[in-house]
Amino acid sequence: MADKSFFIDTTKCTACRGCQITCKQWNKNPGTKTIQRGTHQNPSDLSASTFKLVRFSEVEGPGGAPLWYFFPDQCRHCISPPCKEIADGKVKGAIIHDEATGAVIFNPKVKIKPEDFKEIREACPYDIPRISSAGVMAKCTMCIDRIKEGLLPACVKTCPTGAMSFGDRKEILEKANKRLEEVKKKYKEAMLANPNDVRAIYLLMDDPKKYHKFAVAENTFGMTRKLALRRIIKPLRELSLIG
Amino acid sequence: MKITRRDFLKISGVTTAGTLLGGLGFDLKPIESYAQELRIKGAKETTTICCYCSVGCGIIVHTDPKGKVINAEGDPDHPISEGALCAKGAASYQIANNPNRLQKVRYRAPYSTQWKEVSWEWALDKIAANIKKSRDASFMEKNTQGQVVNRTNGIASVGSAALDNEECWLYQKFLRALGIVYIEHQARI
Amino acid sequence: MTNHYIDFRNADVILNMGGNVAENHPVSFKWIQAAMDKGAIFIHVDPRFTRTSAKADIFVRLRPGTDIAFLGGMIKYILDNHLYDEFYVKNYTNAPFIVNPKFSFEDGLFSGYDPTKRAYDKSTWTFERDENGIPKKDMTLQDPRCVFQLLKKHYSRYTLQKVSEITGTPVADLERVYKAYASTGTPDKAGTVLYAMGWTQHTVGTQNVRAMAIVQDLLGNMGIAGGGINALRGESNVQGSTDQGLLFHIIPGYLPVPRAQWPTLADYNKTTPQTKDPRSVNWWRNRPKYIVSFLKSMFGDKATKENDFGYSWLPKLDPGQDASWLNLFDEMYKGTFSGFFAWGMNPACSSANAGKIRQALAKLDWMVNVNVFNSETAEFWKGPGMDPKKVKTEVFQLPCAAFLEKEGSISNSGRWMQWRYKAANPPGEARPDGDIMYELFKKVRALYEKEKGAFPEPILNLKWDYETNGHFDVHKVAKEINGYDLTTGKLVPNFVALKDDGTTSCGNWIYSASYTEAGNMAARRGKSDPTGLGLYPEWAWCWPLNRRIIYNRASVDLEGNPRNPKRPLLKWDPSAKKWIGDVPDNAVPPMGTDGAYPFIMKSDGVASIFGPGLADGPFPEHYEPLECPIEKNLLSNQRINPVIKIFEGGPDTFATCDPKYPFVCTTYRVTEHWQTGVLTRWLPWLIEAEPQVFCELSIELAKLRGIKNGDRVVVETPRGKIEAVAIVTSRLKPFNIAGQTVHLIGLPWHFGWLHPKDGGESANLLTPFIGDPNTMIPESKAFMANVRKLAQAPAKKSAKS
Amino acid sequence: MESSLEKLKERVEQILGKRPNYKGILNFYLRVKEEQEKSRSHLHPKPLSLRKEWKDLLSQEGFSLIEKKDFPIDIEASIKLFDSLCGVAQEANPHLAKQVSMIREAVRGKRLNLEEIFSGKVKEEKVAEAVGLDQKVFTFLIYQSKKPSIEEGVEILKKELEVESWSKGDCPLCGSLPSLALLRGEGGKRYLRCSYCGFEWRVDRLFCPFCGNRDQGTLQYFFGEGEETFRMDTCEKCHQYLKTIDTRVMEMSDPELEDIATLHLDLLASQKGYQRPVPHPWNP
Repeated sequence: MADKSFFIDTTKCTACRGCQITCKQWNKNPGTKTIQRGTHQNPSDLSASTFKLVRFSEVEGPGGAPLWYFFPDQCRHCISPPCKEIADGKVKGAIIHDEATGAVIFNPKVKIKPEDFKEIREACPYDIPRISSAGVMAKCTMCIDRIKEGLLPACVKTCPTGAMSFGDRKEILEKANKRLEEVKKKYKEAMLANPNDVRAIYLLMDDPKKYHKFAVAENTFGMTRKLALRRIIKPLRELSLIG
Repeated sequence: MKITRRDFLKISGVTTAGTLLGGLGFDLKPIESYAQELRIKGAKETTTICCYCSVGCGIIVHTDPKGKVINAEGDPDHPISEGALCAKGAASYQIANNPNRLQKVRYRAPYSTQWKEVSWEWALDKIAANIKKSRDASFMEKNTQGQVVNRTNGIASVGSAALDNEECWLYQKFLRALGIVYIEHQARI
Repeated sequence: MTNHYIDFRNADVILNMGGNVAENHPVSFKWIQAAMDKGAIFIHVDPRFTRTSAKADIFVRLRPGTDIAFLGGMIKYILDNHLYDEFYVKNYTNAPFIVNPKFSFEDGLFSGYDPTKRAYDKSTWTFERDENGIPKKDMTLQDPRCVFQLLKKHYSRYTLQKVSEITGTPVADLERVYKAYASTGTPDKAGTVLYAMGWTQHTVGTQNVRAMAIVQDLLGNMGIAGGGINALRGESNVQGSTDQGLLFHIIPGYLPVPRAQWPTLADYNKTTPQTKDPRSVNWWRNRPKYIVSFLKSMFGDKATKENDFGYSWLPKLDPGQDASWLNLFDEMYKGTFSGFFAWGMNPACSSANAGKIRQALAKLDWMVNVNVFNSETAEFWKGPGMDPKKVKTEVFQLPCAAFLEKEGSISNSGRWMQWRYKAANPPGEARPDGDIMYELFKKVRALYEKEKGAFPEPILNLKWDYETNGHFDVHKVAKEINGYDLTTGKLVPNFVALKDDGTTSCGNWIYSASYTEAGNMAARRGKSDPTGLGLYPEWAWCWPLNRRIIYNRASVDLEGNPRNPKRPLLKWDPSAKKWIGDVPDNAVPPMGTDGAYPFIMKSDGVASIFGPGLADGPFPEHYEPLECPIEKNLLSNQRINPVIKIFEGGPDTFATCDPKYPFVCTTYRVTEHWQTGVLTRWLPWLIEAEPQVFCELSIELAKLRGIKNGDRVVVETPRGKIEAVAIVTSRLKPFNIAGQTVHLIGLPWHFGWLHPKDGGESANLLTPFIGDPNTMIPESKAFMANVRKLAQAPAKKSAKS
Repeated sequence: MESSLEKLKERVEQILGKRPNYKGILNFYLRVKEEQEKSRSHLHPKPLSLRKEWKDLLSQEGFSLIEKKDFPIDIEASIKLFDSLCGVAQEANPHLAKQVSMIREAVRGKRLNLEEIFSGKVKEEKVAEAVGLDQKVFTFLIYQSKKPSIEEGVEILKKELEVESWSKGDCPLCGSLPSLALLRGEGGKRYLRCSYCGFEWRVDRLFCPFCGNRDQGTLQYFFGEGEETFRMDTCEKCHQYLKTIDTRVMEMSDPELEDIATLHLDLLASQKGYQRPVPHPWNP
């Protein structure tokens, strides 16, 4: 199976939240009891039972005019997932990188210690990993069970405006770049968020920080100090394993 | 369904010979056995128009043979909505499949603290009697100026923009025949 | 709507004002997007920045209740800069008409005001007429008494500076909007306006719409593709339910309801609009045909010429009696009614001053409530503050089928009558509404047959034969509405065939042609689009006569050629002597070739810039909302609309410039909910996304009140208070009103105590019980309130339940 | 091109994972595709000259643009492909093997002239009868051999076609009946796929393309549990059915492959008394 990717075009997202709800349905995640907390974004954050969340962001535009941006947040399924690098050093097999599709999967059978989890979460430049009260990590699965059967991920299938698409990475990248060109005519700041590093490629109209703190990775992509260190020593470790 | 003799031969031909060996000589027995194990569900599509705002989007409702809704989606052939539905329209499936739907006629007696389930027959008889009682007691043939008014002052009605046109027309006919003039609905508010 | 949803795509400038189209009519936004893709400008004018504003080219904010000032300024801008469509204004509007010399306007009052009655004597709001009774005109528009000059004079006071002081909209913003919108004053450009309850729910609601109608008349935007005045109505069939006469003042087809001063049919027919101008079609001249055909549909064979077709069996209102919503509930509150139907409605949450309504319901002997889900109305007797043991009202809750569980038609805002098929069976014992009312009436009739009773004639003589095999048959009613030729028993082809001699029947003349011998027109699914304008004449059916754009003859010149060749809606073919395009708004020849004026529903045949028909004046004038933040109307000494009816005493209290209620408050809807939430609060997917009442307020106000985002707050007015969660947002900003800072707060009105338990209460517990003088629509969009931080967080127990 | 074959293989694997029962016929399908793919790379069909009257005929009279026989066929390539496909068929099952040996014998004995068939001079059905071949097998092999040429023709013709207003049940390009329907796009628009040339055109969701029935009460469908992507739209008026693939739910692969891999649904439809107006190409 070929390398897969999502393309998430935020210019087309109207925050209808169909993806958020369908994700719960497919993954049999409970509809959580929510309360109004001073924002239309609900639930408040990703969690072990919310893998996909539409974030609402109000920011100030030119001349103090308000802007309102919508960001359907989910795991980016990184090309080289830092979460896995960390996790591999903790519990082998806790995070699986599916070779065929590129999906990054949290193994639901593996329990993680709170301190290990903290490190794993910190390694993620997009702040995706969450953990259940039972100590099991959870996040978007790329609907691996669906795509292995040739079906589209549930969120992509449900999107009414065409903001979400999914397919072979090559085609998705092409599509994303083509759309970016179109959008740039109207929004000069428009950009793709880390298209070469991730498999969930977001098209943003404006500065990523205006959408969400973790919309795009900083220059040191995925590099916490610990991770950088680990990378340096990794070849040795691997050698020692072989040896 | 009417099957002619010729049709029958064709069908039986397929089910016997065809199940064993396909037209290209492939053994279809494994496929046949897969087909027999598969649980088949029948369904039907019906077009309707969304019940929420006034755009009038088309919806295709999928129902099983028992009349239960299994899916509702936008009607791609509808010239206004072209298959699109908003959050509410898309959720309309949950109107049909919802444990909180009212399913029984309920009656609350004066000063009672609770509902009681009653039959349609009982409720409609009692409402009819109430209507007659209120109407007869409050009917005004002439107003204080002596003008003929022939109206029922003691009953009022509100509703409804949620009814179909035909029901709206029938409802106004019903109310006006009873002499009711306090007739209002959502359009006013 | 004069136009229809797809037609948005034909506009060059789209103004959404008094509405929030992207959130509340989401799918229609695709046609705004289609226009924008072709270069159209989309403008949103609103007190709040919403999801609609997020998509607009121009967003401008104004203080709630100041739309007339805003639009009056636009009228002045158009006139001052000569941006109006001169041909259109001269030929298709009453701008050249000479007005009665006794007509005047001074300090906020038109001539004829009687302060004791709080009403106008409208006898001076007339035109001068020649010896043939035809209005005198000055086609140069120079006569100081002509409508055009009076208009100019009236709005000369609406300077940019003055308008800005009233609305709080910066002058530069006003100019941006005026300039963009006025650019549609040329024949090759179309401007459309989309409005909703943001315009109607005011004590000047009707005049808000009128002000925009004047703008559209000046710019030549009526009767053209991409133009019109387009109300985005709130419910799926509120257009149809209005058309079918479910209001106190009209019977089906907008015929006036009979009144005591018209005791006979002949008296009623004297109200038929007249004209002496041979060039005015005056379609309403046909009223006698429609009322007689309606009576035949009511009483069938029992309606005869001898008995005035049963006219006396229809109930009559007293002269001047207003039985509209607010008066209805005021009477209920006073104990006038013993019985009440709340059919598919939830007034305990949907009505202004809902607290008064809940008390009023307790004064009934019995109430019938029909609905799909449980509601605060059905269970008012156990609501907050109610002691069931003290509530006498007998309540019947009848479960009904949902929309996809029955067959019938509904009419959207674009007047498209679309057929719905039955897809599923209703759950449990729920029944379609039609079946319920059909059976109920049969029971009432049986009682009158058996026991007699007061004035039984209308009940016993009512035509009630809409069943097939013992079940209610909706097709039979649909046919009754279309009408029959009673001499042949065939369905009439359309309302032109209707007669006033009792040989035809028709339940609603404007729906005549919807279900003919050719079949059920509303069920059609044809996709041809011969004009290329998206009229889709073979998709469903549209009243009247399948005409997709009303007053469409105003789109052509005097010879019948399209004034905008880019978007030709109609064209006269002189050789064939017929119109090509949309169904013409009357098939008469063009005006230049002995034809008639285009506005056939107006007795003078032209659009009314001077509109003498309304209660509060022939020109819209700015008045403050009943409850407002400033002591004085900056335009006159009439602070509020001088003819509104004020309910006094009991639960009806109001506050203006009261330091206890210092903030302007407005109510609205969100995408995820609908109306009082009866059809959305019970749907888990929707309630998860918008779970509770919120109160939106600006960062500045939050600071002033010490409120943090997410805090629980109390919002209160003299009528009630509710709790909400604060959303502190940059999308709301304080207004600068003549140097004074005015803050705004906003609430959704989708909630109620019944479900979910922690969802919060109806915002209508706060809204004032006051209405527009023409429509009596309550002023839910602008009133005064206070907001403060809730002293203590609610007990954890209730938050979890 | 290679990658598209890879994708097909991947999809076949997916299908076999769930429905191993299809192994024989799907392997055969892959082999056929492989040969067609090879053939496509050196295809030289004669140029197609489109006549203006055809377009007028289409837009004004509602006739298809061309007829089946008008597709320009690269005869040389088709003969070559035919030979390769015979090779594939020979290994597929005994029945095909027997037919292939009969075909080869007939060719050798000059009783069968492939050039005449591919140039349209004689009909393959007639030839099959004359030679005593299984007509189904022979027409299948001939058609699959012409397929790259036909597809090439469609690529050229579809640029000439504006079928916005074409709402009929037969192919606007070649006039054949559809073999499949596809639901596609954000709104689930329905496209019919031509049984002969594979062209796809948009039609209304709710009508029977074979008899024009629009009565919603007599249009139904059935599907297998867990296979909601595929549905069998049945018409109670004409007792025929149309297999529909909901492409909104799945990643697009070859509709023809999906059609084969759901032969079980055809068997079920047939048991229920419905007919497929155009025989299943892989199970004629």
